[in-house]
Amino acid sequence: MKRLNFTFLVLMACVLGYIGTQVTNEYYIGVATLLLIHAVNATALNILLGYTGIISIGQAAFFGLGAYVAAVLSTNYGINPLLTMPIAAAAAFVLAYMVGSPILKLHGNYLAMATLGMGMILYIFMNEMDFITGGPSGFVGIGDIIIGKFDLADEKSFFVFMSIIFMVFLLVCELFDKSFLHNKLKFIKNSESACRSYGITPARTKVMVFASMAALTAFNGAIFTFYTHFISPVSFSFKYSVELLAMATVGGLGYITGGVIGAVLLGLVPEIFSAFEEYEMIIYGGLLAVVIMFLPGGIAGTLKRLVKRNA
Amino acid sequence: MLEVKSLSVSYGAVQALSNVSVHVAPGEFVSLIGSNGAGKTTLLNSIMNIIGKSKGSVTFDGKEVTKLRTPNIVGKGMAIVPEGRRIFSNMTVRENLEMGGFKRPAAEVKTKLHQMFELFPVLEERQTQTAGMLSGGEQQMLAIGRALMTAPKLLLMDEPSMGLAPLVIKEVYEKLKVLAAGGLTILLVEQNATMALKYAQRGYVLENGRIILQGKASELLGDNEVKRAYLGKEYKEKWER
Amino acid sequence: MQFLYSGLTSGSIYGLVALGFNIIYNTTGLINFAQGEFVMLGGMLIYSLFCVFEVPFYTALPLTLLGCFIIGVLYERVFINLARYKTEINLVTLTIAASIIMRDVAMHIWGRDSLRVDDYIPVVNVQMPGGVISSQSILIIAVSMLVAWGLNMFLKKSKYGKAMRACFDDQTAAETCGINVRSVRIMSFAVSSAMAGIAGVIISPITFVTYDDGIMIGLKGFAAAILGGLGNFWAAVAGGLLLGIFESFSASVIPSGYKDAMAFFVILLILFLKPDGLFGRKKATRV
Amino acid sequence: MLDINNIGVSFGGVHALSKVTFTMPDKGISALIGPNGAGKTTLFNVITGFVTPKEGTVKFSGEDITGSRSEQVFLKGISRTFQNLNIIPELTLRENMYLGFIGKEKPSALATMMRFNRGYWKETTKRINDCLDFVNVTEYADMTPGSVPYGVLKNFELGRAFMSSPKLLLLDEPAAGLNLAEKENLAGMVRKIQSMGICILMVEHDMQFISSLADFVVCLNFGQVIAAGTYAQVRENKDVLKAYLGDEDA
Repeated sequence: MKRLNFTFLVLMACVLGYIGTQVTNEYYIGVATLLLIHAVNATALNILLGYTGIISIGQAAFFGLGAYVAAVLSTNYGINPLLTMPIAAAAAFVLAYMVGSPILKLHGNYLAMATLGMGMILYIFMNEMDFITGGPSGFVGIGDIIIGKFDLADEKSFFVFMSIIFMVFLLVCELFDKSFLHNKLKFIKNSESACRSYGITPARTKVMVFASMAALTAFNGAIFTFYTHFISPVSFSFKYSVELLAMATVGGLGYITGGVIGAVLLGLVPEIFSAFEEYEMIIYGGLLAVVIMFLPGGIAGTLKRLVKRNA
Repeated sequence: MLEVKSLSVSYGAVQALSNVSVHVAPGEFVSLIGSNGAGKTTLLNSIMNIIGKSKGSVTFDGKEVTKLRTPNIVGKGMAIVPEGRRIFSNMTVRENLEMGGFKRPAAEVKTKLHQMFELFPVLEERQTQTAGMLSGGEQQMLAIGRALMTAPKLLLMDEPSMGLAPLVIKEVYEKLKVLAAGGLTILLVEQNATMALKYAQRGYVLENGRIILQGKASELLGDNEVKRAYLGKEYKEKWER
Repeated sequence: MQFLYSGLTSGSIYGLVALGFNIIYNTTGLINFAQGEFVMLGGMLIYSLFCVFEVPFYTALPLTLLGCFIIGVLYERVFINLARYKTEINLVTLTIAASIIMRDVAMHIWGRDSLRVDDYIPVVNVQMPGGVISSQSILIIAVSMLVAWGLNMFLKKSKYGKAMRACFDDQTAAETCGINVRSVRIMSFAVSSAMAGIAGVIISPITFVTYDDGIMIGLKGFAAAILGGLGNFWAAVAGGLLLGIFESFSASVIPSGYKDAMAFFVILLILFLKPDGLFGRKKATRV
Repeated sequence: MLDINNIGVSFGGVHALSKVTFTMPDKGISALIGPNGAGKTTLFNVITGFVTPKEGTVKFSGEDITGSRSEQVFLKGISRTFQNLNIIPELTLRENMYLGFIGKEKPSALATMMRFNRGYWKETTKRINDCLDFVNVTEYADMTPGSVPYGVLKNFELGRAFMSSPKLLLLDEPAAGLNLAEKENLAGMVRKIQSMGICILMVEHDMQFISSLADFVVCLNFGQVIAAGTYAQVRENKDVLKAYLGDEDA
């Protein structure tokens, strides 16, 4: 078992603490909250793609599923928002488990197609089932998370809430990354036949990972719902799935830090280049292309190599 | 005609070839023998630049071809019959041959096709069949035919006997003999040492990526070292007995 | 019957796009996610040339295809050839990045509105057994079939077509025949782009063109290619037609909004039951 | 130990194996020889459940394992190595070694992640170190495979297959690509493993290697058994000489 990467954890905690205490501009805090949400999604995809080799171009659908389950349950049925989060996660887990068993037998391009198809179906349902979801015009009137006497209505308190969730998530990821469990996933990614001749059943493990990451993403979706108070299918389209793919790849596949770096970097593109708003997507695509073409292992991988070379 | 000077190839940490030098004079039939994994295929593929080299040089007909890309090397007059034959199995026999003549003018392809059909009558019978349906021996003939269509001065052969029945192997070698008699220079690598050395004039022995022996084929055939390397230690005793 | 006709129309387009996917897949083993963007590009170029600059249609058409062809070559040179690390996942993500860039560049040039390409053939409705079919639909079906047939002939008869097939079979062996595999790869990108361009030109008078059209049509084409089974040209066309017909029939029984969902649903079903596509051959896996 | 009975396999109409029948002795080292393409690796794949035979049965210690999935075959006590080493490039050899037992002992995922079972891992780490030591790769344990000589990787793979203490160890061309010193070293290790009571079946081309190790040899050609018996018996066999070793007037 390896030591945890405390530098990274402490650094993240410091950054979050700094933003939480020193930044007063509500807009910046809002951006930071969204970045954290993206980071969780990107890291989940990274565990799928970078560790296990499951290419999923339908992650946005699980995110949306979680968001809608939480929104509908809390608004229409009056269930406590905190309670809706695990329900959303469970729903996504069940769905992903059912869909995953046949899908994950596929490889490469076929797997990509299957996850993409699944994402498209869920997206279309979000749009068309307007009696539940409100259709393309969106779902309004979502309440706040209330913990005891804290109402997480303002940006700052929500940011604190999200930061805590994020740090717990990151800690769990680090524990996972340094615990040899991730080796098993990398074995599967590398050679399924070798795994099988060592008694590992790749299919079972892959379904579990796929369903767990779907659950995590849905949980995150539920949080997103209570942050924005308004959701519409646009946020969960194919485009968002691709953005997550880009975040994970640019950040660095197979590194826990990768998802976070990618999410922060690509999430900030629209903010930094807001003056060139029109060209946002070109910058986005260009950055993605350049990183893939010239930096294998993304930014995290490149940094690691640089550190190693100097050490 | 072909001059390979201190060629080295490595895959990652594995040194597949180290300092291999081989030369072939015009009109010669040279065999290079070695066991599985000795680096025979690596040597041919590296000469043809199908895989890269880490060190060394290759000259053909007095011109350096070390860094040329495979299609250009073919254009200079070197052809290879690759290991496992690698015919285009979804194309017809005729199309396979035509592909060999890809760089030659149409008229030449036509006459060459006739020559091939003369040399390998079985290919003419089967010219409209899908190449994947041919038997192993026929596929080997097709692979040789395809390589000859490039109008080579030097033919590299990789394990022509692989996976073939003894009788068919003999047939293949007889064809090579005819080609050699017609003035074609041949460099052949083979695991089946006896066969390869019997038909060749000169031979090399490759072991663990190094040339350990070279000389006249007839001498090598009688060499105890060769027997040791190919037939096992116990065989040495058997032959000496 | 009416559904059959409309299904055949959209199905031909899917088939055409699926063919494009197939060509590139066969030479590089890659799914080019920017395939749909080339369809959009075809529509946009014909719009600019024909409707804005008022170039006569028979000059505008070849210019458009030439444009797509050249952009296809550039695309391969810039994105695929320059990539230092050519793993499958890298290249696939790269094509996605390229599609984002192409889409946005198109948005800057042509704006966000749907553009209408004027009819370039007289629009008449032809009475057919069980329904009507417009002359435009006939054109689409005819052109698609013609292109599919032409591609087939090119691959079967011409020297370069045969060289492409040789590369599909075995790239290394093709190199030992003196075939330059790099040029074949460039060529396959160029040809598939031009084919997507044709698709763009023939559908634009019916569906209009918008900068983000490429996503959906690309996905459907990809779906058609998978449905038929990658690596088989006629299967791609058949997959496209089946997908189109199925879509249009399903629209008659369920609300039209779910039409796209049904299409993907069927594809998932087929992938579950027959993981190599309807007409695909099972590849032997080496342990 | 291993009963191969009338196994037939064909790929797309081509017979890769037909009527293959032999019984491997209960102990010692056995070898499978034959020219390229004779069906040796296919037979390995049949035994380990990667290929389902068209006909015939495979019995392991009297138990019918035909058509069992690879995972099950492993759990019954058959471990194998591969020609292409299947070592993960981005992980160190020590980390790669974990694959050897993770499938058999199935340490709880959650407990491992949360580090509740430190005792178990401490013990396991020790076992892994012992195993690394046994195959002489300790010195390279914390390097990634890219920077380690090929011979060491071969030893490593042997160690990993042996890590799960199988009853039968299948080795696919263990000596290929090794130099003489490495081969001798490997032969010593194989002997040592065998002396622990583990049965070994290997596919190998190096006759010298086989002659110094194998007690029982089976020769395949064109998917059929052409000879089986002790090394001396097979060596003298006419068909073997003709098909494989190269007869003087072949």
